[in-house]
Order: sequence, then C-alpha cells, then structure tokens
Amino acid sequence: MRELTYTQALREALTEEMERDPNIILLGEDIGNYGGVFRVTEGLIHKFGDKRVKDTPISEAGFVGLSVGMAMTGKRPVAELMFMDFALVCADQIWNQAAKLRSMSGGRVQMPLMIRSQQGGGRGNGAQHSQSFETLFTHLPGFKVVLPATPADAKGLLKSALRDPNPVMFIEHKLLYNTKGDVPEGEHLVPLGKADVKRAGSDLTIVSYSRQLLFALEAAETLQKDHGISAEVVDLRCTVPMDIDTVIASLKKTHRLLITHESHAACGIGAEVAMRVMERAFDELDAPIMRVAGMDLPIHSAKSLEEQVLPQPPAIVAGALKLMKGG
Amino acid sequence: MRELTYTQALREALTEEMERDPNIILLGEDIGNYGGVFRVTEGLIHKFGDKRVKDTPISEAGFVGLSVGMAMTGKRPVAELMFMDFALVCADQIWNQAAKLRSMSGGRVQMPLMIRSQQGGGRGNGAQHSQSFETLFTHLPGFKVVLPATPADAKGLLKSALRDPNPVMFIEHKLLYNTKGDVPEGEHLVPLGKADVKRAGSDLTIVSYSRQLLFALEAAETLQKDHGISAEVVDLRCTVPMDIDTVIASLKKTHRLLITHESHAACGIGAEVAMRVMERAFDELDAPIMRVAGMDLPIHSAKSLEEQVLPQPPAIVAGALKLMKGG
Amino acid sequence: MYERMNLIRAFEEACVQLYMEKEIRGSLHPCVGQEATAVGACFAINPDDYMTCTYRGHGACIAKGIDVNAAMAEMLNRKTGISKGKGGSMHWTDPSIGLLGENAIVAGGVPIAAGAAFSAQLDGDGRVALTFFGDGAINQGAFHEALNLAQLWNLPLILLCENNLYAEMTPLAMSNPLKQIADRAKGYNMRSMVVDGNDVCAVYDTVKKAAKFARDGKGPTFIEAHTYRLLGHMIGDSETYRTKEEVAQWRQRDPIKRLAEHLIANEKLSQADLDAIHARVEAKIAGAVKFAKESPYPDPEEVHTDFWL
Amino acid sequence: MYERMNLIRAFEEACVQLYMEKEIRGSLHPCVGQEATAVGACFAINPDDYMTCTYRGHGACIAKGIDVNAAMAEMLNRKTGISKGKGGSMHWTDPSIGLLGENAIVAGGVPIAAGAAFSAQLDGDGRVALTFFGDGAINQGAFHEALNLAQLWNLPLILLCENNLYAEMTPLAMSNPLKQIADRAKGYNMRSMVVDGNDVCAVYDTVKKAAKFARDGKGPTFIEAHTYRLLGHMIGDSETYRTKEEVAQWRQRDPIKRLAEHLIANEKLSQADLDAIHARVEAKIAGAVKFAKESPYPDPEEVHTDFWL
Ligand SMILES: Cc1ncc(C[n+]2csc(CCOP(=O)(O)OP(=O)(O)O)c2C)c(N)n1
Ligand SMILES: Cc1ncc(C[n+]2csc(CCOP(=O)(O)OP(=O)(O)O)c2C)c(N)n1
Ligand SMILES: [Mg+2]
Ligand SMILES: [Mg+2]
Repeated sequence: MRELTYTQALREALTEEMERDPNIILLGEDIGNYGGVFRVTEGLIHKFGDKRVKDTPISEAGFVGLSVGMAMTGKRPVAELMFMDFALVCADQIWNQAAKLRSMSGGRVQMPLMIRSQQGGGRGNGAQHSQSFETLFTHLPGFKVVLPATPADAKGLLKSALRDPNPVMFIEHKLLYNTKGDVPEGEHLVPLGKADVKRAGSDLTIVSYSRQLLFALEAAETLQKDHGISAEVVDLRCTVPMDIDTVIASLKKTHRLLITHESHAACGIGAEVAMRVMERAFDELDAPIMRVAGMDLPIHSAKSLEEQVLPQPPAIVAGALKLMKGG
Repeated sequence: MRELTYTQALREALTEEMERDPNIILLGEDIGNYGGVFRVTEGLIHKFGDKRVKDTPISEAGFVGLSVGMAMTGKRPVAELMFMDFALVCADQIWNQAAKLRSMSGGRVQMPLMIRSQQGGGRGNGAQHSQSFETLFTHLPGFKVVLPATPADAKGLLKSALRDPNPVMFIEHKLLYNTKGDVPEGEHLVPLGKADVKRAGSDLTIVSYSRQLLFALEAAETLQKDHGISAEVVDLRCTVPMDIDTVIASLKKTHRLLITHESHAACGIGAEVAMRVMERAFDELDAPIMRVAGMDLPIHSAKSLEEQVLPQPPAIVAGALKLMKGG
Repeated sequence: MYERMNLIRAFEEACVQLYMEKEIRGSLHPCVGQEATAVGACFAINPDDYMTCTYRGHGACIAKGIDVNAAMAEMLNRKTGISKGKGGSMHWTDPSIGLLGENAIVAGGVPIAAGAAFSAQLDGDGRVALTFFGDGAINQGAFHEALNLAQLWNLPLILLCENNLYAEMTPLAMSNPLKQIADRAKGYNMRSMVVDGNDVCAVYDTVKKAAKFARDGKGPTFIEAHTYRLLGHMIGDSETYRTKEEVAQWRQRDPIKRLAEHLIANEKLSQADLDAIHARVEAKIAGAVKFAKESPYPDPEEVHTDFWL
Repeated sequence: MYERMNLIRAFEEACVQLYMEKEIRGSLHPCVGQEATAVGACFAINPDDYMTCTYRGHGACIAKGIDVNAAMAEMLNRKTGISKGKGGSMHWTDPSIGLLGENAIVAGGVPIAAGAAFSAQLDGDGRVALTFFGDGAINQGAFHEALNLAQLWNLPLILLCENNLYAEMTPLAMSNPLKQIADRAKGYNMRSMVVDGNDVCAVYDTVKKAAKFARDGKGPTFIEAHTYRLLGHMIGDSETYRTKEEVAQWRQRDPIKRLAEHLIANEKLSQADLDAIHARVEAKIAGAVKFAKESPYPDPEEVHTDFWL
C-alpha cells in the first residue's frame, strides 16, 4: 500500500469509478478547468472531457436540480457544493425533490444522485463557511450520509457510494484534505452503514466521525497516557444508515459512552445515537451518556472563540474524565 | 373569556400587536387582498393598509431576504411562508442570513424578524406539503421556535413573539386552525420558553407540542380510562428556548418519560429532550425514555400510509404501555 | 386532440365531484379551461420526449398519455394508482411516457426538466424536454437558474408558461413588472414566442417549432401561452379576486367549445360525431372512477417500500 | 477620492502581507484594481444611505467610511474589530455608516439591500440602498427574486454589478449567455447603465444619476461596471485561468494610475501633492496595523454575547 492524502484518495476513487461507469457526470463550480478549489477533481476534465466534468455558473439550485433530472434519465450525476453551507441555496432541490421523488412516484423513478461537499470549521472562515450539515441530512429522510475520516475510508466509501442506487450525501472536511494515510490500490470498497472501531479500548466508548474522529483518537491517547484510561474509539463513518450495533457491541465491553461531533449539539447526531442506544441497551449504561458537541451558536471567526464553539481534544478528555467519575 | 378558533386567536394577536407597534409589516403570498389561504390575515389589509400588509410574488427567498434588510433598518417584518415546506426555497436567507447576521456583526445589527408558517400532515397533501421543520430551526441556532397547540397559547405566544428582539420562527399547524378554545381578551402574554403542564398525572410524563399535544392528551384519556394509568402531559410550547426544568420536575413525580412528535424521529426533538434529561436527571429514570415520533420516511398521501408515518394516539398509548412495563 | 381535451375536462370534473364526496384527500387544482395548452403542446412532441409539469398538470399528463385508470386510482390513493397511492394529485410520475413528475413546489420541475434535456443532449438521442409552469413560477429562483443554464448550455428544452393571469389569488400585475411574460426571456438572451393558449392548433404549431429548434441543436425556447383557469385555484377558492364577468368572458373562449366550432365549421364533423366522442370520453372516465373505487388501498407494508434501494 | 482609493489599495496590500505572515485567518479576497468602482459609487450617495456588499467588499466599506482601525482589527480577529473579531474579513458590518454587511454568500446581500430600500420607501426619508455584487452573482436565485421585487415595488435601489470578467476562476462566457450583463435587467423591465468601472468619475456620475432616479421615486437601476481584479480571486489562487498578458494590460488601466495621471494633467496637482497623499495613507494604514496588532483577542466569555437578546 502507498500513502495518499485524503484529496488524492478521493480523486483516485472518482477516477476509477468514472472509468468504470460512463454515466457518472460531475457538475460544480470551478471543478473542471481549474480542478476544484480543493483540488479533488484536478485533471479529471482532461481525462474525461468537458462533457463529463461540467463547470457550472454559481447556480446551485440550478445544477442540483439538473442533477435530479439527469438521475431520473439514466445518468449518475455528482454535484459538488464548494462549501456545505451552500446547501441552503439549493435546499428545495435537495430535500423536496431528490430526497422524495422516488418515494412519491411509488418507485417509478430512480435517483442515483450524489452530492459531494466539504464542511466544517477550524479555519476562521466565519459562520457562513464553517457549518456542518450531516444532521439536516439525517433528520430529513432520503439521502445516505457518508463522512469519511481517513484517506482509506475516503476512497473506499466514495467508490461504494458511487455504486449505490440511492441519493448519497458525501461529506468531506476542509481540514482533512491534506491528511495522509495508507490507501489500498484498485478495488477497495468500504460498505455504507458499517461503523469501524478505529481504536480498541476497555474503559469507555467514544463515538465520532469525520475530522472529529481524529480529535477523539488524540483524546484517547491523552486519556491513556495521562490518566491510564483505555478508550475504544468507534468511527460511525455514516450517519445514514447508522450502525448502532457496532456502538452497542463496544458499549457492552465498556458500559460507558461518549459521543463527540463538531456540528451543533441540539438535535444532533449525538442525541440520536444516545436515544437509539438507550432504546436498545439502557441496562448496559453505568453512567449517563456524555455528549461533547459544537455549541448551539454561530461559528465565530476568531480562533479563541471558534475553538470554544467547536470542541477540541481537551474538551473530549474532560468529558471522558467526567464520564468515568459519574455513575 | 370567549371561545375563539386558533385562527381567530392568531388574527387577534396580529391585530393587537400591529396596532401597538407601527413597525410590524406583514409580507407573504395572498395574505392581503385574499386574507391568506388559511384566513389568518383576513381583513388586516383593510385595517392597516397595503403598506403594512404586502402581497408578494412567489419569491420566498426574495421577501424573506427583504425582511432581513427591513429588520436591520428599524422594521419588524413578519414573513409568512404559506407552507413550512417552502422554507427550503429560502433556506439561505433564513439560516445563513437572518439567523447569523447579528452574531457575525458582533451585535452591531438587530434582527427583530419573524417568520410565520403552518406545517404538518394529516391531510394527504403528500411529501412536499406535509413536513414539520422545528428540528431544523432547533439544530441551526438563531431562531426562537414557537409551536402553540391551543388557541389561548396561539394568541399569548404570538403576542410575546412579536415583542421579542430575536428572530422567531412561529409555527402553526394546518389541522389546528379550526380548533376552538377559551382565549383571554386583550393583553394576554405567554412567555417564550416556558413549558406548560396541560394535564396532571402521576404514572408517566408525556412531552409533546403543537398538534401532537392534542394526540398526547387523547392518549392520556385512553390510558386513564382503559388502563388506569395516570399520565402527566407537558406541552413544550417552544423548542428554542427549551424548558427542560418543567420536564424534569414532572419526571421527578413519574420517573417515566415518553416524548412524542409528528416530525421525523432521527435527530429530532425527542432525542434532544431525552439527551438533556439524561444529562441532568439520569437517576430519576426508572425505564428508558420512550420516543413516539414520525417515521424517517417521506409522508405518503394515502391515509392508511400517512397515519403510519405520523404517529396517531393509539401509537402513543402503545408506547406508554410498553414504557410502564419496561424498567 | 378534441377527444383528449374532452378526456381531460371530464377527468377534472369527475375529480371535483369526487372531492366534494370527500373521496379525494389533500388539495385539488383543476386545469379546466387550460386543456388546449396541455394537448397542443404534448401532441407536438414525441412519446419518448421528457416532460415535467405542476400540481395543475393533470391535463398535461393525460395529454402525454398517462393511463387514466391509474391516474384516477392515484387521486383516490389506491394501490393501483400511478404512484401506488403514495403521491396523490400533485405527484403523478410515469417515465414510460417521459413524465418525470408533476411537482408541488412552484418552479421545482423546471431545473429537473433542464436536467432531462441535458441527458438528451449528452445521449445525442434527439429527445427534447418540455416543462409546464405558471405565470407565478417565473419569480422563483430555481426558474432563473434553470433558464440561465438552459441557454448557456444550449439545452433542448421547451419552457411553456401557462399564463392564466393569476398565481393562486394574485393577479399578474402584482407578481411581476413585465408588459408580457415572454419578456423575461430577454434576460437570458433566449428565444421566446407568445401564443393563444386556448387555441389548440396554435399551441401545437408553436411547440412543434420549438421542438424542431431544440432537435436541431439550436437550444431552448420560452413560450408564453395565454389561457385561463375556469375554476378556482383549488377547491375551496372563494374567487373574490376576479369578477364573474371576467370568468364569463373566458367561458366564451373555452378551448373545447372553440375547437368544436372549428371542427364543425371547417373539418366537416357533425354534432353527432362530437357526441360520439363525448360518449366515449364519458365511458372512459366512468370506467376509471369505477376502477379506482374498486381498487384496494395500499397495504400497510407499503409504507416502507419504494424508498431505500 | 484619490486618497480614498489609495487607502483601499494600501489596506488590501497590507492585508496580503499580513496574510502571508499568517496573521489573518480564513480566506482573503482582495479588491485591488476595483477601487474606482467602490469609491465612485459610495461617494455618489449619502453617508446615511444603505449599502450591502460582498466578501470582496473591503473597498466599498472603506469608501463608505468604515473606521480602518476597526476594520484592520477585524482582519486580525481582535476584540476591537468592527465585529469584535467574530465575523472576520467577509462580514464587516456597521449600520452607523449604513453598512448592512459584506456577505459570504454570493448574491446574499442583494435581497437584503432591497429590504433596506423598502424600509426607506416606507419611511419616506429619501434614502436609497446600494448593493455591490459580482458578475457571477447574477446567476443566483436570490438575485433574480430581489430584482423582480425591486422593479415591481419600485424600490429606491441601486444594483451595482462589478463585472471583473471572472467568478472565482470561471470566465464570463462560461457563466451566462449574455452579450453584456446589463441585458439581464431587460428580464425585469429594469433600467440599466454600463460604465467603465476603472474610471472613478464615470462611476460617480452614473451612480449619482441612479441615486437621483431612486430618490425621485422612479425605482431601481442596474449598473454594470467593467473592472478587473489585479490579484487572484483569493490568496492561493494559481490564476491558471488567465494570461499574464491580460493582467498586464489591465495594469495599464489601473484606476489609481489613471486618476493620478488625470489629476496631474487636468487638475493641476503635482507629483509632490500626490506623494503627500500617499504618505498620509501609508501612515494611516501603518497606524491601523499597529492598532490591530496591539489590540487583544476577544475574551473567552465573548463566545456567548451578541447572540440572544
Ligand atoms: C415555492 C412555492 N411557493 C408557494 C407555493 C404555494 N402555491 C401553490 S400554487 C401557487 C400559485 C402558482 O401560480 P402559477 O405559477 O401562476 O400557476 P397556476 O396555479 O396559476 O397554474 C402557489 C403560490 C408553492 N407550491 N411553492
Ligand atoms: C451561493 C454561493 N455559491 C458559491 C460560493 C463560492 N464563491 C465565493 S466567491 C465566488 C465567485 C463569485 O464571483 P463574482 O460574483 O463574479 O464576484 P467576484 O469574486 O468576481 O468579485 C464563488 C463561486 C459562495 N460564496 N456562495
Ligand atoms: Mg397562474
Ligand atoms: Mg467576478
């Protein structure tokens, strides 16, 4: 295996799948000639031509809407939103159209459509360019929701997602693009909806995904080093379908559960994981489930404030210590 | 006190507040000359003129965007979305602009803006005209979220909301408009963020709001009559701010908690209430918190299917019985 | 075309009846009075051409060839409905006739049709896409973005605006500042045409031209069709926004009446011929209602199907 | 005007420097080369007139009269920043000078400015609203809905499109099908004007006319100003989408250079006079950087303030 960046892994997955499936068409702003502001689609227009890699005007509702029509007529469109925050200018086409048309038609149409985007804070971009929307896609039914944390998962999940017959929201993180990791060559497929134990442990279970997963691993190291606490870290990888079995399997070993995510706490993934665990494994809990999530506030630009709104590794450590005391 | 319909109570609140505050301007589709398709604004254009009651084109992003600018320049706009589902065509102005501009400006601008809409299913309108979005407004910070279930609360909460300096999402329910109830005359103010015990009980606590609250009360009667179970029913009334104190006070009596709402289960209000209760009152729970919520599916048109997706009173009764057995 | 227009009229009138009888849930937006636009347009394109329309699209769907039994069953939310009872009145969808859906979101179907046109362009199969929308839809953002893209990418798309003078209860003058709606196309450097939407032959010719233009690779055309809905926006509409006189005038221009007169005057058809057609239509609709009423409601298990694949 | 244009240029160049030094977080979108549009437009309206602009709006904000110390402090996310360090580069907001915000969403500020214009119309206070946006913004739905409303309601609004030939890395020809952007106004039956955006006097005169038109109750005007950003879309832009020659040509048309030549040739100013101005500007910016760097970061408690009232 060779080391690739998260960006390279994504590009490799797109390249391999576009070679495999001629119906895959990419649409987005500056993804063609320029190669994408985050470089994911770099070079693809030269390999596949400007019919399959379409530079669009700044018309998200337009090109996501076109993608919906394309998906119903034999194509597999992949619409790129440069920033996840822009899902709000095309929300109708995403949630009233793409997410519902198959069901409303009684299954008469297919909707093999993907939206790709990157989200998250940590760069001081301010409240309109730092948001995370996996919760919206999890609450409003219709999309599978994929959030890879590592280059290997980025490739494996993207390849699987590009073969999935359902609408898929593929969510990257702006601060993961330059991370490196071993990535299998060729046919590397990671199934959608299977969580992954990224670190084994025995004292508590930490559930996370996307960039926050790296913070969880960092916190787990600190817990081990400084406090002799052994944390198992579960990477949810997808919030739809949500693999609660793997979470409960871990909980049965540790009997303590902490969930951490960058997105806002209220009605977030943490609350949903907690609810499902409580429904199925209440008696396994030796302490109340702990949530370490983004504050319910806009994401400020100043570093000193942004790092409070978005939970950093020390906040996870603090939460874990509280959890170990509690119950 | 006289009996009014929910619609009349809302109209009375709008009328009184518009008389009190000349800066209140209503904008929306068919709200003026026609009086609104749900009749809430009937007659207001004749009382206040077409400068304060503006009929708009079908341009939600346009007139909600205008409202944002108006709110920053001394007005108190009240933008009506005919159906909550249409929030998705103006989502950027709602969540990227109205919800954030005050914070992003470091408090330099004010945003006394209200969006009024009606939501919910039960009429067979299909998946694009039956949704409930309080979860979106609760997850993405910036709006207070108000969901009256009774005519008296409709008036009292709307009057308070029209005096609140923050953005407010005021959510009505299409199947509540014709419900009747006693409504105090004149200055009747119900504070935002205070839950209300709509029925006293001792065996379990049922938390709900909006139309589902009526289902909860109906279920409580059945539980009493057919099963001798005494349910306390708490009306959350607002999901932001969320009054967990009142929920926990009730839980301390009953030690069993069921939350029911019409909107989708995943990452919903039920999960959030459960999470906050667990964080603060885990030891009060004699059984896992029970959720009876909308299925994570588009809302079908056929009655036989719609009534499965949207939980009916019998589902609440069944959940409560399970909850009483459990733990 | 005359028969199809009558079929639409009879279908809608049957629906109004059924709605009164509480057999139909949700809202009903009859297209009575707009049949010429629907039939003229759909007869001018091919069966395999793509189409999207709106909650007022029953006419367009029937004109495109939807099975009226399945359509009526959908109105009654039956298992045999075109969408298995899951979509109802506003979401008829049938790719086998190119129908990519009615839509309950104003202008929601416009970018979708543009996407189908893009597929056709990529496939080079000579198909075109036709999208119906109302005079109120031209003020939606999605409409704007779709038109800009359609012209920019030279898509084989026909944009058919059914200008019936009102958006719900809002008259034209209160929804846009244009002298005529077709002027909106100027903002995209797009070709536009205006046609009497109650003259089925005129609509047919206009759409034929637009379809040829599109198939020849010359791009989209914006068509403004002047028509009128003889019933309210939906059942329950008090119609306080328009006068009885105005409605009466438009009844004079009833497209079916006009076509009947034309056929008798110029096409040597007799009243008897027309009555025969009316009888066939009545029978067909009666059969559809019977079929629908006798069909079962969806099974409870159906709640989970047709969602995840 | 010359001094203000230089102030903008110096401010942006200082920001580029600070960005390189990693003193500035987030993205930086310099408006170097577009100073004439900003200054010409803002000098043509009153201090209490409303304005919105974009992430590339530093020039417009400085032209409208923002305190450069507070602006620079905001770039460095300091407590003394115009938004207390909470908004950063893309969200300068100061109602005391009529500035209702830059905006990081393309076209997001256009309906907001229309709303301010609507307030002015309701208040009858003779104010106008000016909104800056780019050539790429005309393809957004919010832009469309705002223009339709502005014309329909005859709002005192000036729509100023800074056509700098590129939307990020996308050239004009790939984002819209128009011969000239001003043609888009035709779709709303809206008055439009085209101006050389690098000629500050021409911009001033054009916006003055539009402002008078608006104050006279005649409604909105769409202005297309031709200009060019001499730096990349943002720091880090590889600029592979344009040639060095093209940039060099536009450097010849540098609006500051042009104004300097004009002042010396026709206004009898000497190079010494200009140098004095340059010195004042440099001092002012140096002072702003010093002020910003010496200012503290926001206190941790500030995370919760300025949100709920
Ligand atoms: C985005 C959106 N806003 C509002 C509505 C509510 N609505 C349904 S039909 C309609 C009027 C549409 O008028 P027009 O486009 O002229 O079509 P017509 O009904 O006249 O055929 C409105 C406002 C909607 N369905 N979608
Ligand atoms: C809705 C939305 N889509 C995409 C972006 C990303 N983006 C930021 S600036 C920009 C280009 C805008 O070009 P233009 O309107 O010409 O303004 P300019 O940057 O040239 O001044 C894009 C696509 C955004 N901020 N908002
Ligand atoms: Mg109409
Ligand atoms: Mg530009």
